[in-house]
Amino acid sequence: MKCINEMSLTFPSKSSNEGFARVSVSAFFSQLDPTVDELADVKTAVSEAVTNCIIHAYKDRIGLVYINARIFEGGKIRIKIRDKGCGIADVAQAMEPMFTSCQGGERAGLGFAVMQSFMDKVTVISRVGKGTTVTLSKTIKSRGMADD
Amino acid sequence: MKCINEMSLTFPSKSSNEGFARVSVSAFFSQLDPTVDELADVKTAVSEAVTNCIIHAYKDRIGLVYINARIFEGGKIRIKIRDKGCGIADVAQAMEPMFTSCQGGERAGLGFAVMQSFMDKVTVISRVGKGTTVTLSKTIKSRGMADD
Amino acid sequence: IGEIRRYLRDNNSVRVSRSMRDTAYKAMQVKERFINEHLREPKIEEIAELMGIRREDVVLALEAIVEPLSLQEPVYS
Ligand SMILES: Nc1ncnc2c1ncn2[C@@H]1O[C@H](COP(=O)(O)OP(=O)(O)O)[C@@H](O)[C@H]1O
Ligand SMILES: Nc1ncnc2c1ncn2[C@@H]1O[C@H](COP(=O)(O)OP(=O)(O)O)[C@@H](O)[C@H]1O
Ligand SMILES: [Mg+2]
Ligand SMILES: [Mg+2]
Repeated sequence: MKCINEMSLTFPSKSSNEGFARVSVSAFFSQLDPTVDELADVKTAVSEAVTNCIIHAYKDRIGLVYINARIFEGGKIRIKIRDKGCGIADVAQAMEPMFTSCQGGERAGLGFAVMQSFMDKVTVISRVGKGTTVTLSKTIKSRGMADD
Repeated sequence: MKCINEMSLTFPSKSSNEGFARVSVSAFFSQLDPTVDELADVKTAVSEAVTNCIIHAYKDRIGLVYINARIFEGGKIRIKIRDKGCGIADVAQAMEPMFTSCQGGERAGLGFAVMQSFMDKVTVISRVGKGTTVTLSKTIKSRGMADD
Repeated sequence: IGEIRRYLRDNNSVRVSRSMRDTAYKAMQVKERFINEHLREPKIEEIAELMGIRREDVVLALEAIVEPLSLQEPVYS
């Protein structure tokens, strides 16, 4: 699978950076000229993954969030969202709809479910104390990329 | 000078990435709550610097462009645009209005002049064969940043 | 039939390029109205509030109506 274009983004896990990260990723993929719905799906999934880094991975501190976004031939896209935070002990459990480690009921536990329903594929690799990498993949049925 | 927020961005020097880089940087600085015009100045300056990496630094090839954007106390912002391209032999001459190394008249030679007029300060460090770093600084007279 | 319907729907979906241009024009209208009412430039946040969208999305949309890239045509000549 040939990578046609790529970008990497790093920022501290401040909540004020969530919107910026989401828009950066959408600006990058908008060169595929996706439909509004396709891009909204990607934005929502990225937003959930970045929010998880901010509120779970770096719970009581600020750490760096790393995003790598790639465009492959045929409109395939892949986004890796990585943190060096607390990690997830049981990934399968974490990905279950309605599971949340947050007390008090302010989180719905639907982040991973949303990512899975809006993207073609979601993989999570995590090590406790080391961090988590979430990989989101999708094919954009676009009119194709502008050449340069 | 205390750095409040920061982001780093890396992408290949394809012309299709120029718009994306510009949006990314402006989305980042939008947390300072600027007006459309204040943000447009920053966008234009960034656009010129990134364009220079694409067309001059990596003239006949694709190389990586590195952007680091920071927000300091008091609304001061600083953007570094770095390449590992051909470098500039005579920086003072390159920065002169109307100077361009491009033949044929399709370039106006006003990129640096535009950066200087839209930003408070522009510094250029370059080594032939090693690359160039352009640093753009400005104070955004905003209502201040949202805390988090 | 499901296939065909999906095909038609996909091909009728609004492209981001078009939708962002619409949002950007709306943002510029909101900006003009704000200036007339308040006699000052609105902050991007204020435009976002009036439009009911997020600040960064205003920034993203404004990109859609930016002047031709300096890359393609020298804008200042
Ligand atoms: N990047 C991460 N680092 C550490 N833990 C995470 C991360 N992402 C998700 N989790 C864990 O997985 C759980 C489920 O995540 P999610 O489905 O997004 O629901 P919610 O965020 O509402 O809790 C979280 O409650 C958290 O325990
Ligand atoms: N990143 C860079 N790498 C190498 N050379 C550069 C770079 N940026 C600018 N230059 C040199 O400086 C000159 C002036 O740049 P500029 O003022 O933007 O005018 P223009 O791009 O229209 O030539 C360019 O013609 C080029 O020779
Ligand atoms: Mg979540
Ligand atoms: Mg130039």
